[in-house]
Amino acid sequence: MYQEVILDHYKNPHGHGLRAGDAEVHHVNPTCGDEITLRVRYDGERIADVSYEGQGCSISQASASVLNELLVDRELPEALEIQRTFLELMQSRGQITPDDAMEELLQDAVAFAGVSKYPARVKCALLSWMAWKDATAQALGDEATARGEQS
Amino acid sequence: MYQEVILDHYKNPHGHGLRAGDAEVHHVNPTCGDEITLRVRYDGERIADVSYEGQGCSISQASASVLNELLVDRELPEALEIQRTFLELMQSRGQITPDDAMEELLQDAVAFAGVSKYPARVKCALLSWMAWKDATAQALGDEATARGEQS
Amino acid sequence: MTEGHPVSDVSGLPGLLDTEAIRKDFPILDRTVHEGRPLVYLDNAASSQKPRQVLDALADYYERHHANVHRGVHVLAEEATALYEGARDKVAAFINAPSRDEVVFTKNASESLNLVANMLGLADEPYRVDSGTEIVITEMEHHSNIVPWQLLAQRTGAKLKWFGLTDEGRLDLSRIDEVITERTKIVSFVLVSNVLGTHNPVEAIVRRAQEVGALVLIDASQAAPHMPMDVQSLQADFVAFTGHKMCGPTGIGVLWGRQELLEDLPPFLGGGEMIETVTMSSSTYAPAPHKFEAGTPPIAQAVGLGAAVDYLTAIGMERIAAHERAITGYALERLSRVEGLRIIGPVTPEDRGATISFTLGDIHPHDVGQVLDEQGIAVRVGHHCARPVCLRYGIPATTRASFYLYSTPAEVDALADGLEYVRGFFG
Amino acid sequence: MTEGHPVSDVSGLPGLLDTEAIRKDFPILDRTVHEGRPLVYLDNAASSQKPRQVLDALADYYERHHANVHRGVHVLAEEATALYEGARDKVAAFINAPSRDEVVFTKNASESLNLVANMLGLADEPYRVDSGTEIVITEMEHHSNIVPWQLLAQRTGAKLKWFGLTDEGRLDLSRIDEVITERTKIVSFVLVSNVLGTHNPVEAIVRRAQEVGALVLIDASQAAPHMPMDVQSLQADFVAFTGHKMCGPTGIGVLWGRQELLEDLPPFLGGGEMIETVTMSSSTYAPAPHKFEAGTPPIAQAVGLGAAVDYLTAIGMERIAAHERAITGYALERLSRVEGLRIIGPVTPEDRGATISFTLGDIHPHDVGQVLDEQGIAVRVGHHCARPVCLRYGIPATTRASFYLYSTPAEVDALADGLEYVRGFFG
Ligand SMILES: Cc1ncc(COP(=O)(O)O)c(C=O)c1O
Ligand SMILES: Cc1ncc(COP(=O)(O)O)c(C=O)c1O
Repeated sequence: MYQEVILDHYKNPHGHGLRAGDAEVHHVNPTCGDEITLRVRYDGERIADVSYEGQGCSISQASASVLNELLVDRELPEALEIQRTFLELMQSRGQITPDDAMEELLQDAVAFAGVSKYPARVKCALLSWMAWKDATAQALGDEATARGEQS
Repeated sequence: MYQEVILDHYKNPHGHGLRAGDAEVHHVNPTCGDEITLRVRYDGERIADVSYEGQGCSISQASASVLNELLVDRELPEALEIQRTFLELMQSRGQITPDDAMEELLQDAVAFAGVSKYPARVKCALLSWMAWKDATAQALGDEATARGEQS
Repeated sequence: MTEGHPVSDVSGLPGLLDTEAIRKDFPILDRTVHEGRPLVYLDNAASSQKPRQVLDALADYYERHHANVHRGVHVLAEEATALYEGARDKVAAFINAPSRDEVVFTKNASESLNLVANMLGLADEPYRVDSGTEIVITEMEHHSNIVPWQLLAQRTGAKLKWFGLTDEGRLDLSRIDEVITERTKIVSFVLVSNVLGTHNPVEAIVRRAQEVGALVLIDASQAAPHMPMDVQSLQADFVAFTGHKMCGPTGIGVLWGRQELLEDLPPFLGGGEMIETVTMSSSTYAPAPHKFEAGTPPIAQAVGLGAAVDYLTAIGMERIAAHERAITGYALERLSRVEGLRIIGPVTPEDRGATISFTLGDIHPHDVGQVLDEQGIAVRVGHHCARPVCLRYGIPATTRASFYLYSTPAEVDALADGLEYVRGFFG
Repeated sequence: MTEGHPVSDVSGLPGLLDTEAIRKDFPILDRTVHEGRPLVYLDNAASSQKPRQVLDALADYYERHHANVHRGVHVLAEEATALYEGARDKVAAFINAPSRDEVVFTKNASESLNLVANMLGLADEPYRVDSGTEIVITEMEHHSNIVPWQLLAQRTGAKLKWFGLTDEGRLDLSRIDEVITERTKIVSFVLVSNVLGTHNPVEAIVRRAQEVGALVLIDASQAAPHMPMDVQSLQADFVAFTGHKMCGPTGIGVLWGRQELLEDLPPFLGGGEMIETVTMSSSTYAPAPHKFEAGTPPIAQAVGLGAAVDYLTAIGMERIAAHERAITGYALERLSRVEGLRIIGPVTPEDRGATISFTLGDIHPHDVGQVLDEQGIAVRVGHHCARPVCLRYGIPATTRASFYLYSTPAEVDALADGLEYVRGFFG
């Protein structure tokens, strides 16, 4: 489960720290105490920044770093597709082996495929992603997020 | 457990029915619903009568009949000794085999030795005996009964 | 026996299961008692026996997978959690629950029933039971569905009402609109009576309860083991049952409840995994079902119940019901021919389960039971934890024979013959 | 292994049990995980493993003796009752209870603790907890000894107070007279902490509680499995513990209570055998312990717990305690040599149990636990259902290793080596 890629992101996180944003959320995983404070800044529907600070295990930390790397500069619908695909992968209980298309879409995030076999850790990997979605809904309204979902 | 003697007492109970008395008690075995109403009449410390009425299984009915047969006309201390011996036999979980002395004292009541192996039925056999002791305490006062106990 | 229980008809009764094969699964049924008499176990309403498949699941759990569940990151903790939560999936499927999260594991049906009573006493409006409100039960309830409501009524000042019984052993619903009123908060009743065998009509009661906005709790302790259960078609709000009567281990019960209700209602016992977060001064609670499962749950027992559900499902609940109908019909007929025998409850097989209570002349049930036992026949005697039923019919107790998927016509014959012997013995 | 566990000293540690013989009793300890790695099970504070003797007792019960207990007149019902009540005798002897009737079987320690909290909320004076009265616990309690009191405080308006902790992981009793006052109705505290390992001083607390007439409840969940228990010398009013941590099955717990209290206090759950007599409008209750055992009890689980008590007693609780002292001393020393490792709780073996919590640099406990697991080493990570302890020491979670009678010095070595590997991995 601890892929090199994950350890790299853990040791050298991308975009770590809190910067200006349109909305801020604080999410906690009550079962293990992992916490994240996350801000999003939008430029229209383009993600201008995702900044964050938190404490938690390597999985939750690395996952936030990957999220930053993947989503910043994307348009919302595309970001939502990535989020959805990542969620699906994580909930697959190890049943999905990422194909080329998924690898292209998720990039470093495919390294988390192995985590999906550990139910106790799936929530760690999803913590920042849930926080991002929540912050986005606050920044742009539920509607934009829901619209993105259907696309 | 159903000795011939027990069945005889069940089918032809001694002294059944309620007659005049110095005290009356009503005892119930909540676990099986057996009930007895019992009266004692004393002539000094001599048991002039034990009359009773009730509903219940053959064991509780036969035991009341044996009690009547054994105790009527006895002096209290002797009756208490019989009661104590019967109690001991019933609580022996089948461990006591009555010897000659016990047989002489308990007469027909030794037939209940087998019942002591059945915890669920011991209370049935004791119902009338507990009622008698209670009625006696009411009629003569706790003190007489307690004095009898120590003898 | 793993698969395929061909229907046998050696006895000429339609719908019988292949009990010869089934009985091989139950090690205890080979036992003899009282110096070599084969055991005739007719005390299934009190508790059923357990098939090898369930015992194997228990042993395998303890020998290979045991750890405390939830929050563990090691292999055993993950395996134990998967097995425990997998049992929840199985039970949810067995009762056709819309969601697995609606299945709460308790220690027995009594805890399930008490849980609902206590939740309603502590709930906010519109569920709250307090003075000025009413609770409705029936006269044929098991003590476990009477005493919790008496306690709740005492503590809150609510009024306890009940449906009476007809001479035939059925619910008297003739005045249903007076019993269930606008003040009624909860109607709790037994689906199949553990004394009378009566299978109660759900629809009429649920309809009236819904009319007045009362919740409905169904005690399915004597139903879930014996017939297909579908909590959605029952349309109740809660359903309670118990593992040990349906081939499962002791120490496990189930409360099914509608999701919104389980979300809205307050927790009852506190501690362990039922929390979300705890500080010294306050706590928040995990979502249902965990909110209602305080402390280390009956893990192995849930796994065993899951195996029991698999076992019953493989045979088929419809087929088990048909088997019991056939056996019950035969038993009713055989017993009716025993002189002096009076059945307490419905005397024909319609709308009744495989439990038959009776009296035999004026021979006390304890004597009946004991003399049957000496012949190897295990029945239960007494008030069967439903004393008001005995009071209603003016008897101190009954003798009760109750059948299950492994019961045979030959066992019915043994019972009838045994009763003739009892009559002779005390005659 | 049936008898005689000669003390081995191959490792040079005094007081060790012959773990080679003992481990043969525990089938699961032969397991391998993650492709052939031998299991190093160090999660005993969460739940212990079960010896063959206990599994055999369970199987024998179900295969030969099962029936519902009490009130049955047939052979199986009598045997099951004798086994169930026999287990009560064994547990009573194990804790030196003055009377067997003081032993109440519950489903786990959490139910035992909730039972006391609920009884006191419903009790008459002088026991009644209501507004104006106080409840005292400590900051090192398991959630199961926090949440029930929070719920009780909310429902009754009583005030919840607690003893804080020193930096060394011990109770801060310096202001005991201000914490336990004339208004205190109940003091409930843990005998051995499941996070810190701290063994708390009973006498000082009991003395003060008795001075003000408060009841004392001791949570012995982490003590009963590991040391001789004597409820009389503890001088508490109630003692709670749980079967699955002491080689017994899941689904069984114990509440011991002083007889007069159990007689005086009201019942909590209603139904089944807890009654004396029931009519539709009111009931009277059976004497303790049955008053507190509603519904079909965890029969097989009690029998299994009885077998566990026999097993532990045959080895000897004194010797088990000595073994664990030796292992704990060795582990404290070995762990103190792992760079960056900080023990949360007492760092020397005095007055502590065989549970050691720690942090490792700033590597998150989840990562520590997971990488240990990959090496076959099972520890628990998180707040261990005692989140206030983590808050107190300013850490989100700990890694916890906990030992039992089958733990070996080699397993301690595996842990220490494993932690070095974890450091390298994330370093
Ligand atoms: C100190 C302590 N108290 C109470 C409990 C609760 O025990 P159970 O989960 O068996 O109810 C535990 C164990 O989890 C514990 O360690
Ligand atoms: C109708 C009914 N309800 C409730 C119960 C209680 O079940 P348990 O004793 O498993 O709690 C029983 C069984 O005894 C029952 O027959």
